[in-house]
Amino acid sequence: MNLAQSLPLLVVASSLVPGAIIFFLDEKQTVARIFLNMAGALIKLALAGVMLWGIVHGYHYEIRLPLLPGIDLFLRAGPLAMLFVTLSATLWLLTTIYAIGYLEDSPHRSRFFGFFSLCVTATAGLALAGNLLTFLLFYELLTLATYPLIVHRGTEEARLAGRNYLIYTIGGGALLLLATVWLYTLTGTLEFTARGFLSGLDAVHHPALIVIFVLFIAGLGVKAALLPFHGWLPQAMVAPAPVSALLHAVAVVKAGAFGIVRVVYDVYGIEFAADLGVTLPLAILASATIIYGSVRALFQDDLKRRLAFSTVSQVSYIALGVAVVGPIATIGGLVHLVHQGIQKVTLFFCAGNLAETLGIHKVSEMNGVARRMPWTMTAFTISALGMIGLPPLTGFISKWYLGMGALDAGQNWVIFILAGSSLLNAAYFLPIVYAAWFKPSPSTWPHERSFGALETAWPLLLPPIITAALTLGLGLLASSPISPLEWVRFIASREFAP
Amino acid sequence: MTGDLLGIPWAVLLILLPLIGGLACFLLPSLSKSLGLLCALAILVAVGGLGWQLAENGAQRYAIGGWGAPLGIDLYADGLSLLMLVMAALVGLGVSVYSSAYFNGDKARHFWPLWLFLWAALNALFLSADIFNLYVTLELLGLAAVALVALAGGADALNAAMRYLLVSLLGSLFYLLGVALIYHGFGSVDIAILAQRIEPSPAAWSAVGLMSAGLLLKTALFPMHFWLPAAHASAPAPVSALLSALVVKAPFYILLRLWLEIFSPTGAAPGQLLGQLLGLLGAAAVLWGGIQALRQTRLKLLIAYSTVAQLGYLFLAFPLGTSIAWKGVFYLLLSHALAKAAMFMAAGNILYFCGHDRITDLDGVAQRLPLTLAAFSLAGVSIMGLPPSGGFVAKWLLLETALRSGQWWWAAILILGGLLAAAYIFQVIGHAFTQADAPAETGLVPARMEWTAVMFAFAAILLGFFATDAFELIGIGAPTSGVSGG
Amino acid sequence: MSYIILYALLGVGLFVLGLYALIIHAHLLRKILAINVMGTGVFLVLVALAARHQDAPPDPVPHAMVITGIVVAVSATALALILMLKVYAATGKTELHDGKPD
Amino acid sequence: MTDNQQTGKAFRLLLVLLLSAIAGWLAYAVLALSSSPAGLGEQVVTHLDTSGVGNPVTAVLLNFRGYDTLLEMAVLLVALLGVWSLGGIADYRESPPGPVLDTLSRLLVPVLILVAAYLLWVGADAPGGAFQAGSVLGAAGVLLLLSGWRLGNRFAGLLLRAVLVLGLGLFVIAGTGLFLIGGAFLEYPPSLAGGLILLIEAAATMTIGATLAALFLGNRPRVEPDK
Repeated sequence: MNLAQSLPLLVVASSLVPGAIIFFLDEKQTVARIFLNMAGALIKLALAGVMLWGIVHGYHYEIRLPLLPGIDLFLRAGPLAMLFVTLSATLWLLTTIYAIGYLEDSPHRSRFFGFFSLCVTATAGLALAGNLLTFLLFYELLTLATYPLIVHRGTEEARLAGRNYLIYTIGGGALLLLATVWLYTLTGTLEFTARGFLSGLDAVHHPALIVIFVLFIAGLGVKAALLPFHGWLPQAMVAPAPVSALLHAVAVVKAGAFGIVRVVYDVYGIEFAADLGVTLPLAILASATIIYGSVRALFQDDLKRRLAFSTVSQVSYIALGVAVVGPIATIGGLVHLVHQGIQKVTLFFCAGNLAETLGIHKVSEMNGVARRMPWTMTAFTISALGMIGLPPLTGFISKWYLGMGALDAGQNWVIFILAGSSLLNAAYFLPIVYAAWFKPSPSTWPHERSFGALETAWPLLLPPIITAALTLGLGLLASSPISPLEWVRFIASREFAP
Repeated sequence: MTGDLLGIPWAVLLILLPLIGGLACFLLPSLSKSLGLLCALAILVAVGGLGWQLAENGAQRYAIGGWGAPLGIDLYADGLSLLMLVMAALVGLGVSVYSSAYFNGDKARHFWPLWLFLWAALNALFLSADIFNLYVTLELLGLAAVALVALAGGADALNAAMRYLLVSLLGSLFYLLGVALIYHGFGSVDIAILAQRIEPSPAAWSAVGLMSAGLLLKTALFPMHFWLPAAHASAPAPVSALLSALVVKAPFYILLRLWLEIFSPTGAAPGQLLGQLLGLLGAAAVLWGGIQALRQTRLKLLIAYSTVAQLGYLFLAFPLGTSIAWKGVFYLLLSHALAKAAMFMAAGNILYFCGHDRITDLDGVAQRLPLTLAAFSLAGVSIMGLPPSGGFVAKWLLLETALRSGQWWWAAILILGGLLAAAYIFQVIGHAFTQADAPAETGLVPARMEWTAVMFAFAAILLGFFATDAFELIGIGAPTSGVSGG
Repeated sequence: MSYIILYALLGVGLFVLGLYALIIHAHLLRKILAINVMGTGVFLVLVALAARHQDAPPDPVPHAMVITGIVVAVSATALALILMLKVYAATGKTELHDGKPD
Repeated sequence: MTDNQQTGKAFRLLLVLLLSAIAGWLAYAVLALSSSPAGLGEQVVTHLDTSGVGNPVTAVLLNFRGYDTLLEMAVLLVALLGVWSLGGIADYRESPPGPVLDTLSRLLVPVLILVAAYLLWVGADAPGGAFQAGSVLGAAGVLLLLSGWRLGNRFAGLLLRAVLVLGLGLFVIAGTGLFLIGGAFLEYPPSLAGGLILLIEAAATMTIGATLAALFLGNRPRVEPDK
């Protein structure tokens, strides 16, 4: 019983403790470091599995520690939390394998993996956060833990990118803090509640609530890379590839999007938010970001930058799904949290492989690369097609539900956004795919390394193949009872119960 | 047995232990390190004893010489004094451990007795219930602090020490003239008696003005902070830690006592006005200190300006005035003490290692002194007020009060101050993470010095988790009972 | 009201004069002297007011305070003078420079 | 300063105005005090016979508010520690005393010591006491130092330090002892009070005298590296 209650804490600790130990490991203790990393990742995944099982069977997992007078540090494993926890635990495991391969022989690995683990700790914490204060705590921890990863290379460029990242995220954190305290002075509680806890508030406070909502969206939008706050993301590409994967798919950007979901559903309540009239502006902002990101992606020659702008665009699908207001759109938005993560992590793995193996950093250098690295490019192609939304891949599922949801909610204009975005996605992904498979390859690659029989080192190859398989598999099996889609349906049914 | 231990006047021991320790260190310089460390441990035990006594029996009053106020001098310990004493004991122990590695030879011989006398002055000050006795403790504190600053040697340190001494004496004289007027007006120098007797009169108002001015000068509230950055930056690292963590807080503590117990009944209207004025100056300090810190090229000066800014926060509670806001300030006192001590120690380690503290040339510190950088960064988290640090708890409480009372401009100052803090702290961290071109190792930092800094930084972070218990202890004797609820 | 109050007023005058001198003069010795003049002013206020009731003997408590204050002032002055000489030896100046290192 | 004489003048004028206003206000406050009720004088007189001394000022200093005096001895010691930690002045010229100074100091020092002893003794019942005696003793020390006398090596180490801490040390020991035998800290039993106060005062006199002289010297007496 007691152990079961503390499961959420253990999920957080399963990366915190190994991370803390790793900081003190010597650079040369590679085996110990790998063991700690893998043990932490596997334990976290196992714990997440246990809790999933438990929740399905009606158990509740929550734990409180006193923090401020009247407000606890509160972790609770609800269905929405578990969606994010499971996603981040799975992707962390794969990213860790990838990072071990990627960073082989590079300096400061203990520091790197220490902060890497802290990042995932923060992600798990904010996923499980049961109130806004706890969310805020882990949100800030995430900011702090990612900073050393972004500046990891220690170049002047990295320092400036890190500085830019902080200007955005610390600013966002400050807005979030302000919004949280302000809300607390109005309500006296900060606990996430299905269908929100604000609708009972006196109408006098409604203008304040709108301002607070704007503060929340601005504070969270920074991490979610919503339109005016996205500037840090493409710059942060100076970080090593596993960090990019982490930022885009597992932790940072997702944390922002997840926060928006939390605020809209469990603080304001979707119906109350719609009554306040704040959802439509959010939908418009999200749509603008979707189109803007795609257009910018079109003109990037640097592969990672193109992927970064693609993230700006894709993550806003989540916010869009939330803001359209309706059970079906909600399903589309939430399931995209998972689908985008899997797809994008694959793309970054592949980009890292190209850079590590052949020294390819630019789209224009990718002609015929599929013949040299068929596995990598197969994974890349599947994910890219998923991003475009080709059935039966995962991206199609997301877009289908988003579109249906928009029609259902009577917001037909969203269809045009989706269609336009898909066209743009195709426009910036298909040329890459085409060039990689069908254009003749150059005689030499920019900077080739040999890995024997395999096209690249196996820890670099395995993770993208698995995630690409997931992209295909979760799309095909979308209606099976263990798919993310089914889980999201379960969550949505809670939010929209009559 | 328990009763016997409870009966011990721990408060008196807290004053006597460092005094005796200081005397012993002066007499036997060769043993001063061990004596100093022993003394630091004993003081920690005594603070524990006093805390236990307070938790069991509530606030304590102790009549020295058995006379009792108003004829004699009383010691008074409540939750607020306990907070300050605990702060001094923790920082004092850490500084002692750090200094045992930092100072050697002739410097150590001078450092230990001065430091222990300074500690005695602090403890005596935090326990005194008598405004003239407070004057004596202030002078003892000031002279010891000046001597410790000058211990660094060199033109900058001597210059800073000289200015510090003049400012300190000036502040004390203002305070003393105020005491003179109060005594002749109301026939006592005991705070509790004065709290009952005082009433609005020209003498009372003059005294309020004089004493506040003197104490504000000593506690370096903007724009009277001009002396602080040089003094705190040019002192030896452990002394900088002491000054920023403890010494500037002492006059603030007196101000707080006077404000909460004597001055509040001297008439509501000027009190309100003065409160708003102090809040404004505090806000200016937060912004000015932050901007100046950002502009510094030397690490220790940056940290010193950060102290100017952080002291500004303390004054935001004056216009807010509720007991929640005061709690925030109390917590800020403690968390700032721990965090700032950690920062100055970290800076000391960097100075020790690199031989300079130019911020742009800190490249590679992350690799060579990872513990020190960790200490600096973690302490920075508390200074910025990010969760779950003690600084966060303080900031939260102040923000909450500001928003609740509709005085949103103080909330804006709190947020802006946090952003400025983040900016100057990450400026340092950013440079520390850059790769060094050529490794230029000069000296090895003793492990003790790195670990002490790390421990302090961790303590500042973990402080956030003890807020509820801490507020219970601070609430003993209701130090903010004179404050209106709204 | 008795003539004794004049001494107290004189004390106030000394205090303010000392303050003026402290602000105006840059030479450290003058500043130290100014502080001492201010201190004397405070002591005068303390002692003079102690005798303001002519029918009663003077109040001994302020006298004790003044003696304590004098010892403190002597100690501080001694430290200040040596510090001044050290500043002079290190910088060649009898004034404080404006605190900006380098 | 010369380039900005105009602003300098304006500043001075402003300062004078401000300070005059402060002076005026303070004078008003002091005048308003003239009719305020008396302080603690009566209470001191009431308790004088249990204080152990007849001089009310000494009673306040050494008994009622003895704790202040204890801390003040610490202030004196800290000032000396500070002076010593500064390491003295390198180019301090010691000129040989002229014949007048030499003779005068020989004549005066014994007298000063005698006066100090008298002041100490008489302080119990009449104006005088440890501080007055200590300063006279200090003056004797200054005179000796001026005429070229220096403390011998044998005394410049532990012995000197012992004299310098004697005042504070004895005060602390007495206070602690009293509280160990069951009273409050620094609570003198009326029967012992007179003797104890004289003892503490005697120690304080020596310490004050030695400290003042040492402060005047401005440097730690050098101990040859023989130990």
